Amino acid sequence: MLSVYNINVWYGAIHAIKNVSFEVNDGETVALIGANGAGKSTTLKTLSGLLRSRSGSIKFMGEDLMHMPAEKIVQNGLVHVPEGRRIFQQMTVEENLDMGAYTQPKESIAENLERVYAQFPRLKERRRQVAGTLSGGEQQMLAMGRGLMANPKLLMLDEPSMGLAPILVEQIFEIIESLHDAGTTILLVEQNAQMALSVATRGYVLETGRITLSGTGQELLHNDDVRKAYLGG
Amino acid sequence: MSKLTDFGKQRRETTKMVPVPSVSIMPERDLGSAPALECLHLGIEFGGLKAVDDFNVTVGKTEICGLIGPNGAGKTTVFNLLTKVYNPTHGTIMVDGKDTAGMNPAKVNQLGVARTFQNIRLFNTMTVEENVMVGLHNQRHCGLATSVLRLPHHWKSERWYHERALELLDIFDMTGLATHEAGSLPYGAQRRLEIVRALATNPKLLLLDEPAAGMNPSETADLMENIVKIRDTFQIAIMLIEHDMNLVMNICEGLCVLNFGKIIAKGTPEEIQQNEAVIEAYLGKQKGGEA
Amino acid sequence: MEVLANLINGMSLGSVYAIIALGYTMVYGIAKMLNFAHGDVIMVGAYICFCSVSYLGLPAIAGVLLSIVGCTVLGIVIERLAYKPLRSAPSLNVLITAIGVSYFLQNAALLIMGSDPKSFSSIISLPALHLFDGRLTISATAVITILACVVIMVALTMFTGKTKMGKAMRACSEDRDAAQLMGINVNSTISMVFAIGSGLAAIAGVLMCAAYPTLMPTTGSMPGIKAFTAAVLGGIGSIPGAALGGVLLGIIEIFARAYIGTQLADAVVFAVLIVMLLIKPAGLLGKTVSEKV
Amino acid sequence: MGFMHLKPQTRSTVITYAIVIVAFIVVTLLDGMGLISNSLSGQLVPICAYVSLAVSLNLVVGVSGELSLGHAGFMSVGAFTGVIVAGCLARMGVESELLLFAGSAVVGAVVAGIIGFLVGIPVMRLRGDYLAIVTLAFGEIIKNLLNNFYIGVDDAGLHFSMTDSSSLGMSQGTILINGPKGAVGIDKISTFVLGVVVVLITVAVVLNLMHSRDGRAIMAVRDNRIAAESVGINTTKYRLIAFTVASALAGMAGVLYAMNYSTVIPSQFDFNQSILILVYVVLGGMGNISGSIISAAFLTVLPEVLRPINNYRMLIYAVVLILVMVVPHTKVYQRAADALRERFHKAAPKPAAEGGEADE
Amino acid sequence: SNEGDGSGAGSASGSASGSAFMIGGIGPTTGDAAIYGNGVRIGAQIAIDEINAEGGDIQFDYNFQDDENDAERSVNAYNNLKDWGMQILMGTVTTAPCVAVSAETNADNLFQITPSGSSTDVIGGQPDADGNIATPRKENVFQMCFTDPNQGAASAQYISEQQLGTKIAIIYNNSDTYSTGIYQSFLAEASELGLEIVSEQAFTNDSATDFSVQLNAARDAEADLVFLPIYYTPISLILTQANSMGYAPKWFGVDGMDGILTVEGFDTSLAEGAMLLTPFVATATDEATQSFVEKYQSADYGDGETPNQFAADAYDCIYALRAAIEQSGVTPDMDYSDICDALVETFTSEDFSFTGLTTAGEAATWSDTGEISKQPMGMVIEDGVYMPLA
Ligand SMILES: Nc1ncnc2c1ncn2[C@@H]1O[C@H](COP(=O)(O)OP(=O)(O)OP(=O)(O)O)[C@@H](O)[C@H]1O
Ligand SMILES: Nc1ncnc2c1ncn2[C@@H]1O[C@H](COP(=O)(O)OP(=O)(O)OP(=O)(O)O)[C@@H](O)[C@H]1O
Ligand SMILES: [Mg+2]
Ligand SMILES: [Mg+2]
Repeated sequence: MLSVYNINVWYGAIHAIKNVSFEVNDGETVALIGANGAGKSTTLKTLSGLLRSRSGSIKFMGEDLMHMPAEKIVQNGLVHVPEGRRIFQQMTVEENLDMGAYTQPKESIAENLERVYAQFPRLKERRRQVAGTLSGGEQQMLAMGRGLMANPKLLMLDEPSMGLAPILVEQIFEIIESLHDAGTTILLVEQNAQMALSVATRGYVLETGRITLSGTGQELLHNDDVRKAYLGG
Repeated sequence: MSKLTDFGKQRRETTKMVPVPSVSIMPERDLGSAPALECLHLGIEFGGLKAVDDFNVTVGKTEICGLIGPNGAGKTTVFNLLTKVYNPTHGTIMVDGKDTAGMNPAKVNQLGVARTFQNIRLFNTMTVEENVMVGLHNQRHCGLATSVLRLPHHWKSERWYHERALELLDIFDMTGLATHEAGSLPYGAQRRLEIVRALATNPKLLLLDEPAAGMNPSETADLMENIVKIRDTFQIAIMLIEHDMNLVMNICEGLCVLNFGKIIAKGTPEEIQQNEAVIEAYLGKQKGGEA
Repeated sequence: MEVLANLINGMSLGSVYAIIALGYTMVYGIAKMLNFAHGDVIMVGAYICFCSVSYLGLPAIAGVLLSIVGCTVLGIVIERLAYKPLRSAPSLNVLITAIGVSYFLQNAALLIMGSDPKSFSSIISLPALHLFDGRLTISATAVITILACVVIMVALTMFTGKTKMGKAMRACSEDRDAAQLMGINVNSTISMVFAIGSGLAAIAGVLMCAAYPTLMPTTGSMPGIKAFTAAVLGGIGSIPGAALGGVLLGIIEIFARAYIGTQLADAVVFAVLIVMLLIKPAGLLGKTVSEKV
Repeated sequence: MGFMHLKPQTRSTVITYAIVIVAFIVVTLLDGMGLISNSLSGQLVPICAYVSLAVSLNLVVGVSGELSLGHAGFMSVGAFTGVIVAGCLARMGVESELLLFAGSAVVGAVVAGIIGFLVGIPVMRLRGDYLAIVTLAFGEIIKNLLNNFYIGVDDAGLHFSMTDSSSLGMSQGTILINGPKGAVGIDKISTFVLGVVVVLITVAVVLNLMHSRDGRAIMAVRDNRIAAESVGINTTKYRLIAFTVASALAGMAGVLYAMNYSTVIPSQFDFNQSILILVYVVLGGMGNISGSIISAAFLTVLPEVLRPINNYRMLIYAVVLILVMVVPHTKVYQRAADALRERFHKAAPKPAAEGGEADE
Repeated sequence: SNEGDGSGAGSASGSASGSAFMIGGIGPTTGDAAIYGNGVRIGAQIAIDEINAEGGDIQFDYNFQDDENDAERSVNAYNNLKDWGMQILMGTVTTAPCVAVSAETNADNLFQITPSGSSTDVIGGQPDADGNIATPRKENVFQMCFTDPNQGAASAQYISEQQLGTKIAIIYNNSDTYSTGIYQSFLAEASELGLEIVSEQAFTNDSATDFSVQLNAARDAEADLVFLPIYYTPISLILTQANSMGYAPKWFGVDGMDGILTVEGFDTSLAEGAMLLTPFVATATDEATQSFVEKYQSADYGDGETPNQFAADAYDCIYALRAAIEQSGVTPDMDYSDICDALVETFTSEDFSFTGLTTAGEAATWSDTGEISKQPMGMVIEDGVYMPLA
């Protein structure tokens, strides 16, 4: 479904992503784990067209994404829930969700909204509150809900469980699994490698811009280096 | 009405202080000395919504105490009240025995309350060292004229700031990053820098808002050691908000659980883990804290 | 009576400011840039209308339409050439570019149209209504300007508040990257904003010169600044605020002259402005968005 | 080599002073050899004035991060104060031009500083564009007031009126400030040397302030107000310091400027003048002092260089202005810049890049 | 557009240099005073081309520089012209820059004659009633236009002689040197003559759009004559607004009002009956004026625009210079300082007088204060043209 080949991304002089290649197959949940500053978010930003790779190729369902503008990429069903929420602070919760459905036909919006509210009842309570005043966790929920409003074919989640209460972390991963079961393909970036790998069909380990390890979720879970580095011994 | 928009303009209705039975779970060693923090009936409303309500807590002089609760429970708001980012609509805050009524954030900090932020707030365009130096601002004075005229005293204090800053950075062995721009640091480093900057203000009470957020287990482990180390070396009280149960259950001596702005439980980590209400509202049935 | 007369004069002056301010606030609130070239786009609009009426002999309405089209195009061109490359740059750089554009338009107009003022009578030829044996005069232009102002204000509020495009604009104004991730085409959206802003500028230009009929290459600059002031006074990005701010500014200006003296009028106007901002630090209708800490 | 090992801060400081001093020496030498045209030598003093104005405004806009649109107002306060002081001193029989200048410069700076402080108190309650608009307003107010000031001096002392010069009630006096006619008959005592001195003072004050305890506080407030408060910094105080110091320096520059022409009129110091200074700052780079110096000098000379194309001159000036802003953000340019930077950073790797590794 | 050839005027034009006098000109050809600068630039250009075409032994090189009506730029322009080799300065056009530049020429002892720099500060050394003085006399500077005080006084005298009005209102621009200058002297003279001033209203360049307040004030004071010591651009606005509020007093302007009839698209009927004192009107019937106007409107000069009195004053400046050069016998190879001394002597000598477009057909002379003494013409607008007042 998505295949990335030898991409290289620079921030001015910083070579953040070095010859990264990987693919995501239809219906998979792929986890991308790595330390802070490894380049996980950078990778996702490159896929969603916010950053550009200097080389290599990015193919999504046959389409070449290398030069496709970000908004087109979304229309193709590759949806990115960015790190640090990036919700529209001044807008109300509901307006934010509407924005998420920008590419969607009017009819389908209503039911999507209901689905999201069902998954995050907290958002329903706060539908009229200005998003900027939501708590950190509430904002994270909103960001995720907003992503779901776009009926993603492939959903890219950048640290969705960050700053969430344990009970919510569970919920989030339940949602991820349910999406997975519903056939949505998912590319998941997580600090919480434990959880991430346990829901992932496959995973990649990113270290300072390079992919150093890959395998099925279970393999990586039991790989000693991974345990040492990311699962706290 | 929020503290950010206009200075000290808003009036806070003072509720008369009812002495409450201090339900604190202070460690013995602190029982002798005055508590670092006492909150009485603390509360704030945001247009009807009681974000924090009747919040009573006492934190011992060298206690590490945790503030946990579901998202939106009001934890960060409590910090904002303690640091006067928001002005309480009810209640009293006593820092080291002194009432902080009518103070602004700067004053409160000079009184001894330092904090970090849930969404990092560094001085991004300044170097790591300068960030810490700003933290040291009130620790040593040097007049405007003195520094504009570059009098000897200026050079003396500059050297002092420099040395002091490096000492502090050394705690998180970040001396190597001293000359780097704070904004371009990786996430984890930025979180640590925020803690150092807060420490630089020489606080009696250190408030950490989700210090481990976005860190992986191994980084978190280091962080835990450092938090304890800070408490031991500086002999200060630390209050932290965290969703990482592993961290909370291991280093906190007392815990306080918020839900919908109200305290639903207080006690030692062990007690809290068994508390049905807490499991119900927050922990979930999962392997609580893998202590 | 006299007060009433001044009030009306104030409103007709104010409505001119208001109508400029509306275009200003559009660009200002959404593209988040101080478009100091706005006043000069107004000047261009007025010239287009003037030329098409007195040189091409077109009917007034045609002139107006022509200048709207012309300015809209001009706006888009300027945006593409001068502002688009600076999307990622700090807003002050864009401000300076806008100033460059302003100089450019003024001097281009000087070269093309010459330095001698044009008088601009022939646009609105309806009779003014005289009340109380001529002690009180309301010119047709004033009425039309005020009406236009209200209509535009309502239309813009609807547009940004309700329509999909409008919401998209607000999204872009807050966080362009996030907006892109929603599937919004940021570039075309912002071009759209400029198109609208410049179209409004054309209308403003025509109405301004109908009310105060002299036209020179520098005609736009002072009203531009006043309108900018009005927009801020009303609350940055707030569309009704811009209209309100404009009308208020006009009234204050006239009253200052009438009751405090014409020598110090300007000083008084700005003094009042300052006081107002000190009382309402986010403008009259601007909402103070408290930063979540 | 030693220079490269200096702290970047110190290095830029050294460079800044070097630019000024080298420029001074070169110009003086060339002038000595008579290689400087009237046109250029006539601009030396205004260049110095604009450089110090740009540097001082940079303290507000670049260092303290507040957009001020009224800098010319403080310039004019300094200018007219200076004229008055010089006039009085001359009456009191002070001959030495140096004394006359020093006297007016100091008083001009002080008065402008005081006005700046008074203006600053209310202004600092506002933020961002609201602050900008209020500074603009103050600039306009000062201009409008000066249009109505009539000040003269005779043996009886200073006379002030707001109606006209004849109602000053002086005899055998000199009219110093004559309403919209401004100040006339100023004796030209500004020289290039004095100009350079003013520039050096300005640069020294700004740089020393920037790289000091208070300077760090100012920048901290700029970078993140809430965080600054949380570490015990009185944000209003430090924004006010920056604003006041900048105003005072602008006043001094104003004196330098006024003393170079036999007349200055209030309407010279209008909004466009403020904008012009702002342009120097932005073009030179926020908080970049040497940048301000260079861009101010460059943009002051440019229109004169363009004289041969006469009526197209301001058009070209505008185009240049747009280009210098836009070009650095075009893809082509950035590619080139990256390529260059890479070559450099082979030697000294960029912080963030290292930061990545330092993390494990 | 007239700027098309303007670029040409930037560089030297005329006959081969060295054998010709290097005449510099300064004035605003950009910015909102461009109209006056361009008038002067073109007016002088016409005179110089005529003179050079005659091919007499006095030839001119001409170089006109823009100053955007700004003192600093004006001084820059002056220095630029010195680099070019200027020997005589014809300028500057607007007052404030002229004061700054005249200080420079005075220091350099370079002869300067300004067509329109009308403030007394330009020539300097005019102590007021109480002997107060703003600028010392600049011996090298002469004016072709009336000084502001003269205009103010003359207007007041004219109004009282002709008994044009009993209750007089004034609307002036108090951010403008020219306007305030005339206003103040008018006021002084009026009180001398016992004219009744019922309302004095000001405006500024920043607020020169809406005059309702000023006009209402005048009307409420029942003024039957409104004195407008301002340029014609605001006047056109004032007339329009007065008309729309149905207020029709007598209007009395000064030389700045000339040009009102030629504002494109302006309804001249509004100016019907307006009076002004001006040295020049484009519609005058004498053939000198006619041919000048014709030339000015031709494609190689003003290209359709009508000359205002600035253009005419400039035209006269050049011819006055030629007359003075002839009489003093200076030659182009002399250096500017010597030329200056000779010309100053000539201009101030009794036997030197000059008759031109702006001297109402009579010979004008210069006092050693640098002021010109010539007769203002009273004009009234009838059927859209100027008619001499009785
Ligand atoms: N805007 C930027 N400018 C310069 N360097 C950047 C920028 N953003 C990221 N970097 C650098 O690129 C590298 C990768 O950053 P990235 O955000 O992708 O890491 P990450 O794996 O997402 O880390 P985290 O877990 O903290 O999100 C880091 O070294 C970071 O310092
Ligand atoms: N300025 C404000 N205006 C209105 N409501 C606010 C404001 N600040 C906070 N709130 C509300 O108060 C509640 C508590 O917010 P707070 O940020 O304290 O939650 P929290 O406990 O920190 O949650 P998290 O763990 O997700 O950060 C939230 O429901 C939030 O929506
Ligand atoms: Mg990331
Ligand atoms: Mg929180």
